[in-house]
Parts: sequence; C-alpha cells; structure tokens
Amino acid sequence: MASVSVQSRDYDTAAEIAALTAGRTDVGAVVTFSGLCRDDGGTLEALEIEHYPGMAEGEIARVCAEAEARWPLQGCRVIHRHGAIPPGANIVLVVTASAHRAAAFAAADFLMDYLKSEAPFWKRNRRRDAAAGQPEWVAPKADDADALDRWR
Amino acid sequence: MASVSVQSRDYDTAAEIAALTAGRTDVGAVVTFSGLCRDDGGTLEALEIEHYPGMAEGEIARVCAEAEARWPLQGCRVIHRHGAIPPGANIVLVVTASAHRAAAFAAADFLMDYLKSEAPFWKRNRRRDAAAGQPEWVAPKADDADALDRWR
Amino acid sequence: MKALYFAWVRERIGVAEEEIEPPAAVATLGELMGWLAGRGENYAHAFENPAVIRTAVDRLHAKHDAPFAGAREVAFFPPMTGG
Amino acid sequence: MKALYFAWVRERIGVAEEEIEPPAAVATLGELMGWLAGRGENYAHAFENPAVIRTAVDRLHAKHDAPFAGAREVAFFPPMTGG
Repeated sequence: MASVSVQSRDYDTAAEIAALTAGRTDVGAVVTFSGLCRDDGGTLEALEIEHYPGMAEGEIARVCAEAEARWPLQGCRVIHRHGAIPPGANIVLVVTASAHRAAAFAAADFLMDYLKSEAPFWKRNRRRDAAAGQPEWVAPKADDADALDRWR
Repeated sequence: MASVSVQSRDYDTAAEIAALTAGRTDVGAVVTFSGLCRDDGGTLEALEIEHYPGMAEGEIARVCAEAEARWPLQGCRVIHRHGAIPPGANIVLVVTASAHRAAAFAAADFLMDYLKSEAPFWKRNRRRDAAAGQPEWVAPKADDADALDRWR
Repeated sequence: MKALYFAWVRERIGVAEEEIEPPAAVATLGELMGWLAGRGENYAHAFENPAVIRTAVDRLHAKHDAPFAGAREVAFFPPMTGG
Repeated sequence: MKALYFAWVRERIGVAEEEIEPPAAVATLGELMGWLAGRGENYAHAFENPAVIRTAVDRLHAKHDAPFAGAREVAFFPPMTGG
C-alpha cells in the first residue's frame, strides 16, 4: 500500500497529503515529516546526496511494510531526493495516514529513524569556498543509532 | 513565537509549512499533524465544533509556550477550526519546525495531546438521518487522558 | 460577573451566557455551581453531577475549590473534545 | 558478479562498479573484502578498516559473515546518512 519515490526533483507536500486523503472519510490523522537542508555555518553551497539505485527504493519499501505491520495505517508515502540539494530545500518527505493520531505519529517517527540508518543514501557537504577542497562526507550520528533502539 | 488561529475557514497546509521555513536555512525538520473529520458509519452530515472564544486561543498559546520551553523549536503554528466540518475536511493543524527531527516530532505529538484535553472545544455529530434527533455530543476518550500522562 | 455555559451545560440551562450576582458567602467555583443549581430545574439538570463539569475563571482553567472573587467571567462546560 | 562501491569506498577505489571473479575459496563478504584489498593500493585504502564497511548482496543488507554464492550483485559502502 505504501508508495515510495527516489528522485532528484522536488516534491509538493500538499499534493502528497491530498493523494492520501482525497475522497476518503476514514482518515482521521495525517502526519508529515519534511527533512530540509540546513546550513548552520552559512558556508554550504549544496548537500550532495548519493544513493544506491534499486536498493534505495527497496529498503524504503521494506521499512514502510514494517511500519504497516506495526500500526493500522491507511496510507504511507515516502519521497527521498538525491543529487544536489541547496540550503533550505527539501530532502525527504514521509506522510502517514491513519484513523487515529497515535498510529500516524508513531509510524512517521519510526520511518524516519529507519530511513536514517537503513536506506542507502550518503550525504556530503559541498562548501562555497572551493579552497576547502573535496566535499567532506557526513558522518553518521550516534543519536540516530539511539533513536533506532527505541523501536526494538 | 508560536502563531495560533481559531477560525471557521479551512487552511492551506503547504502555505503554513512555507511560512515557517521560507528564506531560512536553519530548519532541518518540519512535522505537521492534520486532524480530519472521519465518518466511519457513513451517516455523518457534519461534525459541529463549539468553542470558547478567547479562551480557546489563550489555551492553545499556553500549550505552545510549554512546547517551546520543552523543545528547541524554530517555529510552531496551530490552527483549530470551529463550526460545521463535513466528513473528510480538516479540523486541526499543528506544524512544528526545529533543527532536528526528534524535537519537531515530540513537540507536535505533545501539542496534539494537550489540545485534545485542555483546549475548550466541544464536538457533536450531526447525522444525516434527522430522525436520529438532536446531534449527540462526543464523549472524551480514556485514551486521550493516557496519552497526556506520557508527558508528565 | 458574567457566567458562560458551553456544550450540553449550555443546552440544559438554555442560555449561553448571563450576568450573575451570587451572594458573598459563595466563594469557590464549587459553591457557585451549588448556588446556580438552586436557580431552577434547568440549572439543577445542568449541575446534577458537578464532578464532571470543568470550570474556568477569566478564561483560565480553575479547579472547583478555586475562589472567583474579582473575576469578570466564569465558565462551566463538559470535558473538552477538541483536536 | 558485479561489485558496486558507494561514497568514500567508491572514491578510494576510483570506480563505481566493476565485474569481479573471486576464487572459489572466497565464500563470505568478509573474505571478499580481504580479497579485494589485495588488488591494489586503492582497494587496500578502501578496505583498510573493514569493520566500518557495510555490505549488501543483491540489494539487501547482509553481514560480513554472509555467503554471496550465486549473487548477481554485491555492494560495499560506508554507514548510511540518508533521511
């Protein structure tokens, strides 16, 4: 039932919510998570996101199936972008729909934690100052492993 | 910092997300919760939502301030509708923005639990079959009290 | 002082708001419900089980043992079902 | 069998994918990393700390002790940083 896209182009959050709810009267709660490209230091030109085509879609679909097995969802949509993402732009969207809010919240939270640690994407920061040399790869965060442990 | 509206008209989720993120590069995570009018039995004409003008806005703002004290939020927006809401239509929107996803998720979840139990709104179901008599008031759910206990 | 009623409290009483002038001996919201209940059958019906009624003073939640002296506005309503 | 490399594993090796034909004695992904490390300085650099490398067989996560016999595609990459 989940729908998964891995794409370079941006997405339209409102259209994705509408796609899960239009014409239905059994959805009581929709949660969206949008991940955006931050530039805390003011030196980022773009985040470059590499992915493993085929496996990226497959892993996200697998994680969605697990969320659907854990919670009574009426809809589940994930879009993950790859390529160059400028500061302030969208990276990832998760939308979950359910009759009740607890399931929609928990499933979206779970999906993000699993995507962070299981989906084959790798980020690196391309700085404005080219003298900074090769873009550096983003290191995984210990926080993300801890977040995952909450669901085990 | 939070922005609160209590209104009869519908809202535009995408515009509300944009208002919290446009022109910024310090927001890494945006969570939205949309509460929609369900009609499980297929007999609902509309949900009628009564509210206490003045106190409704005040209570929501108070709950937002508490969320902002608990989590590092960069934006917090709540819209709660009143009046007649047909099946499938929007009732309530919560949008939270933060540098990191854990704060955005927790704050949105917290806000919904508190709104359910603290904000002065009362729902009743107007059925299509007028012979059903007066619209019945919706009873509070024990689940909602339990949900609230998670934050204490 | 203005008294406001919402949802089925409003329906049972038959008005949404009114001016009230309780005697000085009525000090808390709980006592005020007791005094209101004596004003007629409609009020008695609305306040027949005061334990389930929520109360507010000047648009802030307040418990039944809270005093209301000096308030501009008191309100009585069932448990809320927003969100 | 196709081998795919991502992120800094790809950068260190210098190619994104290639056909490999490991000898029959190389049975697990861990052994395969050891064999690849012997193919040149670039491979040795990429696999200098195999414990940090994640591995996949036919687009599914697999542990280092997993066999890969019959696989069409194996992949080597750093811990993921998506989301």
